[in-house]
Amino acid sequence: MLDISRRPLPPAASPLDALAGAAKAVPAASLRALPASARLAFRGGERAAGLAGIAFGVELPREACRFNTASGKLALWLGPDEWVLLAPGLDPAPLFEGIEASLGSEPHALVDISSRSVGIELSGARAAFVLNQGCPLDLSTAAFPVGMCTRTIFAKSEIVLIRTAPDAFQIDVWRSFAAYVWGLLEEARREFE
Amino acid sequence: MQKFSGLELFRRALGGHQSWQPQWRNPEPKAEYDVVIVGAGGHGLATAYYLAKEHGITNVAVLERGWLGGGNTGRNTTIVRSNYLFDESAALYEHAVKLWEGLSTDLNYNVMYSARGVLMLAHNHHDVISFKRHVHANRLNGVDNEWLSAQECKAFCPPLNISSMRYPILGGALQRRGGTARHDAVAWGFARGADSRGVDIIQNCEVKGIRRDATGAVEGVETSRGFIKAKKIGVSAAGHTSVVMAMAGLRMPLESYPLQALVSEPVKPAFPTVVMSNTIHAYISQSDKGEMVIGAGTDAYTSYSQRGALHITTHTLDAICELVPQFRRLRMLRNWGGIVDVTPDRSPIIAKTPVKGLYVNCGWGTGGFKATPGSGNVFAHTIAKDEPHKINAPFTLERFRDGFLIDEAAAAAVAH
Amino acid sequence: MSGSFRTPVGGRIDRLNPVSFSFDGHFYRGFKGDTLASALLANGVHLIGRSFKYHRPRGVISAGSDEPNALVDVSRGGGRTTPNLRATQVELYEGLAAESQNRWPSLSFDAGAMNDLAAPFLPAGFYYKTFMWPAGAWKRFYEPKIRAMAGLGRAPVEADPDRYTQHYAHSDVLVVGSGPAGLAAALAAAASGAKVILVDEQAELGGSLLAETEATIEGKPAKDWLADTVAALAARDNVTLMTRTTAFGYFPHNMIALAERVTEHLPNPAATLPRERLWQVRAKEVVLATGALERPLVFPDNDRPGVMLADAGRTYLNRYGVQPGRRAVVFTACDAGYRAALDLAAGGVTIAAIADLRAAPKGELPARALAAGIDVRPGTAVVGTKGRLRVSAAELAKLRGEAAHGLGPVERIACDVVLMSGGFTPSVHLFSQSRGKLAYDPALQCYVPGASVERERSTGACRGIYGLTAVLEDGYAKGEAAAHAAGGGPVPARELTAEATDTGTDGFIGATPHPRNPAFAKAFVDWQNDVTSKDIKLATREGFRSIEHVKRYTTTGMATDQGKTSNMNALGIVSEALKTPVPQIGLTTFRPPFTPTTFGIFAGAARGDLFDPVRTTPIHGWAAERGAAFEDVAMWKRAHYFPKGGEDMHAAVARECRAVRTNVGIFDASTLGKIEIVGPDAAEFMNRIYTNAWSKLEPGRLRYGVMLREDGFVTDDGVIGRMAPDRFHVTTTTGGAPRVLAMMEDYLQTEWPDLKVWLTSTTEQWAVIAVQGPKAREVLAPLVEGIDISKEAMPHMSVREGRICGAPTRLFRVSFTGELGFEVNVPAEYGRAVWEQIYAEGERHGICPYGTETMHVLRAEKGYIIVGQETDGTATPDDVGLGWAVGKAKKDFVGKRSLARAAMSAPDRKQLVGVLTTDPNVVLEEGAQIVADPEAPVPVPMLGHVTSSYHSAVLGRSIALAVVKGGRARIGSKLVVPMPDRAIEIEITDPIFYDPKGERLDA
Amino acid sequence: MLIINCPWCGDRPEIEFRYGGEAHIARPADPATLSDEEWAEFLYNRTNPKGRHAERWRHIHGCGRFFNAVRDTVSDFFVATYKPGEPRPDLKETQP
Repeated sequence: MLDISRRPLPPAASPLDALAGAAKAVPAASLRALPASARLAFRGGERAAGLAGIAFGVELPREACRFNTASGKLALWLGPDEWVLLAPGLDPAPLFEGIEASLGSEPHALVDISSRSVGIELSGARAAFVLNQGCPLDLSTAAFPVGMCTRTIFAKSEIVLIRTAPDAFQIDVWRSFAAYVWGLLEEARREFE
Repeated sequence: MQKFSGLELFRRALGGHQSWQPQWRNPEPKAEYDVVIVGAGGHGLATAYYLAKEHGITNVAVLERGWLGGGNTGRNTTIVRSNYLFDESAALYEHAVKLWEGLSTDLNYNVMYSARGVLMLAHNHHDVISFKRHVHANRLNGVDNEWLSAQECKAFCPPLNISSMRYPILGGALQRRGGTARHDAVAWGFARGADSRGVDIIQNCEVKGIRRDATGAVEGVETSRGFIKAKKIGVSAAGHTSVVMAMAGLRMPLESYPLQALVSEPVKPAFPTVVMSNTIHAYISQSDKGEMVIGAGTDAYTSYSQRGALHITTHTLDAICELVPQFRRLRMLRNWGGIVDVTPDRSPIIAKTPVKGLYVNCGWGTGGFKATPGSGNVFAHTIAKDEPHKINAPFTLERFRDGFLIDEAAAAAVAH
Repeated sequence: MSGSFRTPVGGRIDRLNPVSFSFDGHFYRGFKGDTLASALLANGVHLIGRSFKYHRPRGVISAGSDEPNALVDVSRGGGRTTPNLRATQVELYEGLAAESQNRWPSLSFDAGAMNDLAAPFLPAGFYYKTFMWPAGAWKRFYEPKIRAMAGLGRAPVEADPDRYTQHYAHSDVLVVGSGPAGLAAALAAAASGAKVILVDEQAELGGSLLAETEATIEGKPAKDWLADTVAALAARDNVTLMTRTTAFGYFPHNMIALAERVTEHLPNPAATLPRERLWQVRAKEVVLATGALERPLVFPDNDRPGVMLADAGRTYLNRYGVQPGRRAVVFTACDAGYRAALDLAAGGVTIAAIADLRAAPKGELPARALAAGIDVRPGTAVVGTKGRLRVSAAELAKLRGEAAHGLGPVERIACDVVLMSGGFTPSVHLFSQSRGKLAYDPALQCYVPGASVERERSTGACRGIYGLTAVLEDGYAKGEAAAHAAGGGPVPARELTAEATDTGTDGFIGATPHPRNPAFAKAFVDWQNDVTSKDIKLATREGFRSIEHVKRYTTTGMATDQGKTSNMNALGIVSEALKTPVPQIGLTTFRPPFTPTTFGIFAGAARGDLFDPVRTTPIHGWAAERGAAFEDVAMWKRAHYFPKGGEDMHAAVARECRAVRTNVGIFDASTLGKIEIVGPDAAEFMNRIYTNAWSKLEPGRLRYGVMLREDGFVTDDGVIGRMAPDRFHVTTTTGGAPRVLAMMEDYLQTEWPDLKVWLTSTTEQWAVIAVQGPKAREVLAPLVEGIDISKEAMPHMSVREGRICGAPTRLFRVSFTGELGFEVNVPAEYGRAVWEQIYAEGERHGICPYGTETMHVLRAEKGYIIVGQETDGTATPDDVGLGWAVGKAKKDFVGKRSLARAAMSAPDRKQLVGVLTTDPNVVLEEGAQIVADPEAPVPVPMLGHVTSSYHSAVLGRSIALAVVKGGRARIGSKLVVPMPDRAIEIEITDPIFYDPKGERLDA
Repeated sequence: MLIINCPWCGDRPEIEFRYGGEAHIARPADPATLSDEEWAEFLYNRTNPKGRHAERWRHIHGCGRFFNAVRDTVSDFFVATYKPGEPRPDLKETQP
């Protein structure tokens, strides 16, 4: 890709811009739209995963449904040969090229999906309760500890759910489903207003 | 057969109804029959009835594992319509509707065929084209079906929500001759009619095997009540067809899925017709007793458990509440499941099989009830004549080998 | 009579909190803690409803969710109207307004009661035997009459404004029922440290203990023990206590569905609260402590208001401080009747007599009744009652031996309440729903749980254990076992001894003897559905031998109480009529829900925009601001057209079409499905999935791909770009994206796991802006960086990467309009900004935004198909003119073998053609059929149908696409589209109407 | 809602999965050599047993992987789940 641009990047927009601006403060289940993040889908075998982890700066977890994190970046296990590399606030292009370069001829697939989804943070004492209004998983810290991540269901949308603290979750959701997920979360936390 | 009529009812009331005779006998199986029908659901009983009535074959037994009419006949949502797209299907279901229209009189049993109309809702452009294609094809096939605008849908069924919803209604296809019938009465009416013509209905008699002679032709059935010899065997076992046909060594293009239905508590008349929405997956009518009768598609996996998952019910009812938001406060009274046998093209098989003397009527999926009299009628013909009636001639097993599918599902994406 | 039946002290009602309410417009007072039933009884109101069929006056029979009779309509105004609520479960709140049902003009004078006189002509199943003449009269005449008479309450007519929510929960041990067994189970499980949920349908925990005045547990009065136990459980972090919560369904793999009524008992619920909540609880272990239901006795006229279950009478007195009457006759087959009589006597009610079916009742309670001077009559039956709207007397007769009519003379005893008890039936509903097999216990004359199928244990009365100490011990043991199985810690031993009078296990099922003519006496089995013992006998006489048949023929057990009070008695009557033991008659299936459950909780928040996700593109807001009309395509909202100044769709689309053909148009194609296929075997994978060949496609080039199902029919299509030797950018139809990806994953993972290739959905990564028209290049040229978009450098069907408006782009040169065209892919967050900049640049060139309708017209002018419109799942590639896209030289691809079947090359297959009406102003209806001879007799042979039809602005006439049998051979011939009012003449043409040589594409 | 044991993610609720029909029906290596009968057998005929059924599931809203399971179609209880490529477990030895 020729990367000599005389123009600045155009203004970015998120489907949550208006919704997040209008959200009420509900401390028991606080909702926040997360800032933009680089997201790379990485697919490949064991050796490729090892190389990719080194290039990304976060080892790719081999344990199912766990994430590793370092210097603000997250490597999420989503499947036995599938990871998502999250780098909040970073430009995906250099990350992409760095990992590609490090893999050489090792079979793998790297796809930039930075724009595919948006991030939502749900935190507070009732965060898990609110999530369980649409998510069928056991969200007790015993069953879904800090450090766990997985694709799952939230009502009629697929999400990636990440537990970053006992009372804090990140939700990664495809852009066009984000308003729906946000709306349902708003509905679900109303009783804690 | 004792005649049923208002006058008879009045006459016997004076005697405290002590003089009514059993509506059917409870016979012991004979050693041999000309025809054994496996399965005493509506289709099997209708087959026996028409074998006796139209073909004079009365040495017939209908074998039933449980109690007659206890399978899908007694579990379905009783919708009757014939506005199918393809010529073959339209002919088959229209044959059934014509029989429905005279069935109470024919059987001397009030099956409560209620032509209150079946309205299928269109929520997007694809639905609109598809339904209009149906309307035009049906008209040319002599099947009533008409296109209604959204406002006309509302006028025909005032409780409907047509606009303040996620997928507003763009119109609908209405078959005015469609409607409902009383499911139990259909089984009982055919049973009584068949029994009175000499057919033995043998309940609590499970078929365990199909015996074949040296030439491969059928010899009879092994049952929980012993071996019963039969010149011909007609399998009408719905969800259990694969199991029965395996006894004759045949593999079938069938999968059996749970299909759930539910009713609300009874309320005074509040819903005048049958409404179906395939786009949001639900259908609803109100029974004569006042219950809202509601159903949707099958569960996701094959099963003989006769029950399904709660998440199917939640999706069915969220669709119903979207269509009729004032019913949100009604309450579910009963929820149950049946087992439906589904073919790859969602059309039935009513045919001879590669085994001599073995005939099969199956693959009705979610739509078998509406065809009951027509299906029994042409299946009886197929068994009696050893060749299909022209109406069921296309519904062969061989169509899957040759590719001559009758793919209503693909063509219309409409639930039956 | 207001308040006159309220005892001065006692009960659990809150006497400091009086509550006023209305029933049928009359105002009454009760207390907080009352149910509507207890408050009405306290006011001397027994007549609460009319029966379903005969409209007989009916009162309260029970004190709980088994109530068959006392159904009312409760309204909070507007859409907040709920029919068919049981007065025994409706909690009183200030201002509650209830109305009786199924009566006209009034409850005490109901015209429908004429049906009772006609009852001889309305036996079970009468409607199957009549209303058949004349043909068609059923639908026109009889059915409307029957329907108007049937039904109970009225459905609300306004949309329900209340909110409902849903919740998934998990527990180690779920205990259903908070009577003594359930509490003991919860205590044990809680002590293990396991996560425990205890649910009860009532407003308070305690079950039978709530009406207990005499027993002691662990040395404390039951009331105190209950309070202490509830407090102890509530104090634990690992225990969740839920009241007003009905466990209504037992689903596979230990998922229990609960309905929690959150606000129904509140006078003014907060708007933030949901009315009800559906809980889907996954429990490692379940303890069912659902108790037992008292059985009524089936005797003539047992349905008069004032006839109620004995234990219900006791509950009204002990729990609610209400005398069910002044003077009671008790009819019993077990000691529970004596317990009720003794409690009521102590509460100031005169016990006129106790008629006991048993010849020689033994045990402590009968002895105490005798000692208390109560007129106890062993071997005696109540054989009838008197009274119009309320029982005024009971008729008793002595039983003589075993003979059916061996009865002594009838004695009439005045009373205003008849208490009956036929013993208790274990509440096995949830156990049975769990698919556990029931076992008949001949000693108890009831079904009890057999072997469990799920990880479940039944405890206490629901498995036939009676006696308070035994129940508590069983509950504690089951709770401990469940906790252990769920991985809980050790449970300390605890002696839960109780002092209580045992009511024994006697009982009766069936109909009790009476001297009346059995052909005419009305002894009710199912109160709500008006099923009498003679109806059941009629069914057996008519050959209905299976209990399922009897149930369906008579409707017994099919009312809103689902036979809680009636099922065992019906079995007893069938058993006697057929001279067959009960277990051989079978048992009807217990189906969810346990009690009727509000539709709203199943729907939850799914309404309107939360019914299904409303998927919108990054450019949606721009279109909405410009007044675009939208259409639903799968879950997406797509801009349909952009009307200007009052234009209708036709005018807007004509303008948009002209703009694209003459200048340039801009279209939001973001909803197209996109899949990135990456890996060294990417091309091989493409070869196997698509009909065409991909190996030789150069990077930087695009190709149109067709995809079949394995059965040979077209399932999707799209333009695919090769970004690199090992990377394809695949596009799919909007609706087909999930299906296509799922199908690709299926083949890749299960058939070809050896291929080194991976699939990633990128549908939402890219916003896609189609810029189409002769001036497209001029519009884009100044905005693009790093790409030479000249005709020579970037020919039709090529792709380049670079930047546009500063954003990275994959720029496709592709056209679905037949014009020079580009599709600009940019990361989604830049979609709107890039769109706006292109639009601004384009304004100098007359750029026009267009919607899906214009897109459809333009592609139809070019004869391009839309999968799902020209195809319907029964079309082969050749059928729709895509035979050229099938790689004949390829050995295999998905669907290839099926194309070789006989039917796939039949001469009369429908083929894609163009259609022109002879009258250019007639636009055919999409879906219209095509025939050769519209005058042919029905069924008219049909040749095909119109798949797409539009007015073409650029051609100045209508055009259509169609699939027609042998269509390509018919080009140039005339056929007919028959409409109801006219026959439209058409000519079959080539499907390409505009620029057939494709010169504009290469501009 | 069934609980399904994903070989990678463990016990998860049914709504995260998609059913994939009967298992161990391999696509013929060279379909062109098959007769119409043989092709129809592959395409359409299914065992559809009442009892133990080997079937495919995909953890579509989880790890995305296809896997196989043996389930009793009468009780809906799973006997086993296993990764693709692994043989169908010997069912006689495994009790529900």
